[in-house]
Amino acid sequence: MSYEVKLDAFSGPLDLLLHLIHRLEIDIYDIPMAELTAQYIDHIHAMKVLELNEASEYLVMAATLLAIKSRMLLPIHEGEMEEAEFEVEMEDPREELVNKLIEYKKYKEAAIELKELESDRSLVFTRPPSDLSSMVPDTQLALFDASVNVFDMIGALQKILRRKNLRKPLSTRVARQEISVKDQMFAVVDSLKVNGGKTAFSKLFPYEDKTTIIVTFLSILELMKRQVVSVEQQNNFEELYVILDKEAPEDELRTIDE
Amino acid sequence: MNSELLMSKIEALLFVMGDEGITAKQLTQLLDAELMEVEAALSELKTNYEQSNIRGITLKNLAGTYQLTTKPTMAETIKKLVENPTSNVLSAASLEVLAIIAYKQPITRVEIEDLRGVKSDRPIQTLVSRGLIQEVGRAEGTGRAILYGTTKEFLNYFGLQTIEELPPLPEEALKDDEQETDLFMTKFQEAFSSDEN
Amino acid sequence: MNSELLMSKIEALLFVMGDEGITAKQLTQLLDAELMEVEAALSELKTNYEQSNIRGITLKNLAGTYQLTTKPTMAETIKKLVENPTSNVLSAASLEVLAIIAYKQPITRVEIEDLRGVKSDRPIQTLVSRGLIQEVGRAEGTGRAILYGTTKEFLNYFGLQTIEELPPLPEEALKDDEQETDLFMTKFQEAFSSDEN
Repeated sequence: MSYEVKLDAFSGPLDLLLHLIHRLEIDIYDIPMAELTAQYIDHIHAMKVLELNEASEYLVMAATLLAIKSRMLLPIHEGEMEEAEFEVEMEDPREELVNKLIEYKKYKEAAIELKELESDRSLVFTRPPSDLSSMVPDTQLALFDASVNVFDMIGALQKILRRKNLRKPLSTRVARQEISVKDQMFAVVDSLKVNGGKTAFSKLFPYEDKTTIIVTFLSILELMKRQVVSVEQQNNFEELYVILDKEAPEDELRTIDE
Repeated sequence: MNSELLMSKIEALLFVMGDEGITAKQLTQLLDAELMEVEAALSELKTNYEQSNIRGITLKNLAGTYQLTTKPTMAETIKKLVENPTSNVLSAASLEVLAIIAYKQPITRVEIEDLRGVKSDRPIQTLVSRGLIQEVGRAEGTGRAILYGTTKEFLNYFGLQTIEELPPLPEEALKDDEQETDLFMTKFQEAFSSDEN
Repeated sequence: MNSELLMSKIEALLFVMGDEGITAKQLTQLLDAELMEVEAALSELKTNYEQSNIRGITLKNLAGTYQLTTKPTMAETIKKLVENPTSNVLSAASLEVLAIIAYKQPITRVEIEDLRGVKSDRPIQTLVSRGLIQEVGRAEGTGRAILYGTTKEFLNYFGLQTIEELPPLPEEALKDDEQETDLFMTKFQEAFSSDEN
């Protein structure tokens, strides 16, 4: 059988075993070792990009499975065993593995519940505390609780990051939605017309924010490509001039898909 | 203090404290009110937020402190402000490690790795740097391994008031499992004894 | 959109924007609504805040930017918050500044304020006077802004031998978001200089 298996689809050999047990509809309390071992080994063959330190853990598990399988195949001859040995043999060779799988499964399921909580919580937003520092004497500002430790600093950083996430985009993203290259092509054409069909390149950028500057630049490139405008420069290091080559390019521009 | 005034003062304080939050006890001190009054006002405020359609905010108890938050139904609108809202979710491996720590704390790295059957130093490091777990002590014995536990940020991150609010581990299922194992072992032994006879 | 829903969405957006506020035009874009609708909703919200006795907050319009603030009548209550040593709102600001300096040193005040999104000169001053941070040099370029770093007292305070003992942060955390734009601007400028040659 050949199918792609991604390493990061499983968080370890126990996870892979649980996946196989589920997929093969195996009774976890009565694992057919030969089948499971074969499937497991197939899978780790298919996992091409095993990282070295994790590969060893998957291989150790493969060895464990093979050992259990072979112990189960050992014939038990009547009367060959001493009483004491019999006690040892009484243990199902699979028992330790089964216990491990069951214990691991508990936490894997708990992790799924955490995932749900994480996703519920991500729907709820809060705000930074108001800055009240102007209302107090300096001495009170850094009055740390005696129990403050380095982990509290990490907690403080997490808060900053959450807020930053909310803060940064409004200026960039809303601005980005505000103007499109197409809109800006019209704006460039308009300002060329106002200036008699020719203007200094730098005059076309009366903008403060980077996004608008970038969009304006892209719109000039697009206009050049469409031969609506051309750019000329008399000598090195002199000002670039943008010249409107078409008298009424608006109709053509209106047909552009954004 | 009349209850409307108390509610308005609580709203103002909650607003100012933002994601820092404030406890009911702190509110009693600041407002010179009884705990019962404060709790009644908090609960009435919450009802008011929840029942009013023009309110986009509500009251939540996170990690033991009261905070104003936006209502979950506002998420779509607010996410328009956020570049990539899902980029920061925890990986499956990190969540597994975190689940183990949350339910078995304090716990060492070796115990975690034993449970998962795989090295876990990287997820642990991620969780420490995300402020979700921290060192809470050292194990006895040689090596004095670091013991990990969850933080207040953990509660905040998962929207919990206290650690007790975590859903219970599937212990019930486990008990059944154990019974089944016992049953299995009995049958197994029977098979053997009959072999013997 | 019905006007109650619009009001609740506006309240939620105003709330998360904090002291930055938001303009009516930005609201129309985020909510996909007409300016007139938005302005009507804003005015209705304001009336609602002003007329309800249980509200401690209200809506303020400053130079075209709308923001939520506490009502002027709440000033006394908020002053108590500042005077009360058990409220952690003040040390929280200092702790944030300290955390940024610890992980990003050497760093200027402007960079700190950029990360936090609020003025930070006072917390910086206090941390200097507490001996937890110090001037460690000057930034290049005009202005030669002061660069801050942590002190030996800082290590002492947090029980660290060296600054490397701080738990590591995830790599993407606190990274400069403007890198991409800057990269573009660099290329943009390069393209021009080569054009000119």
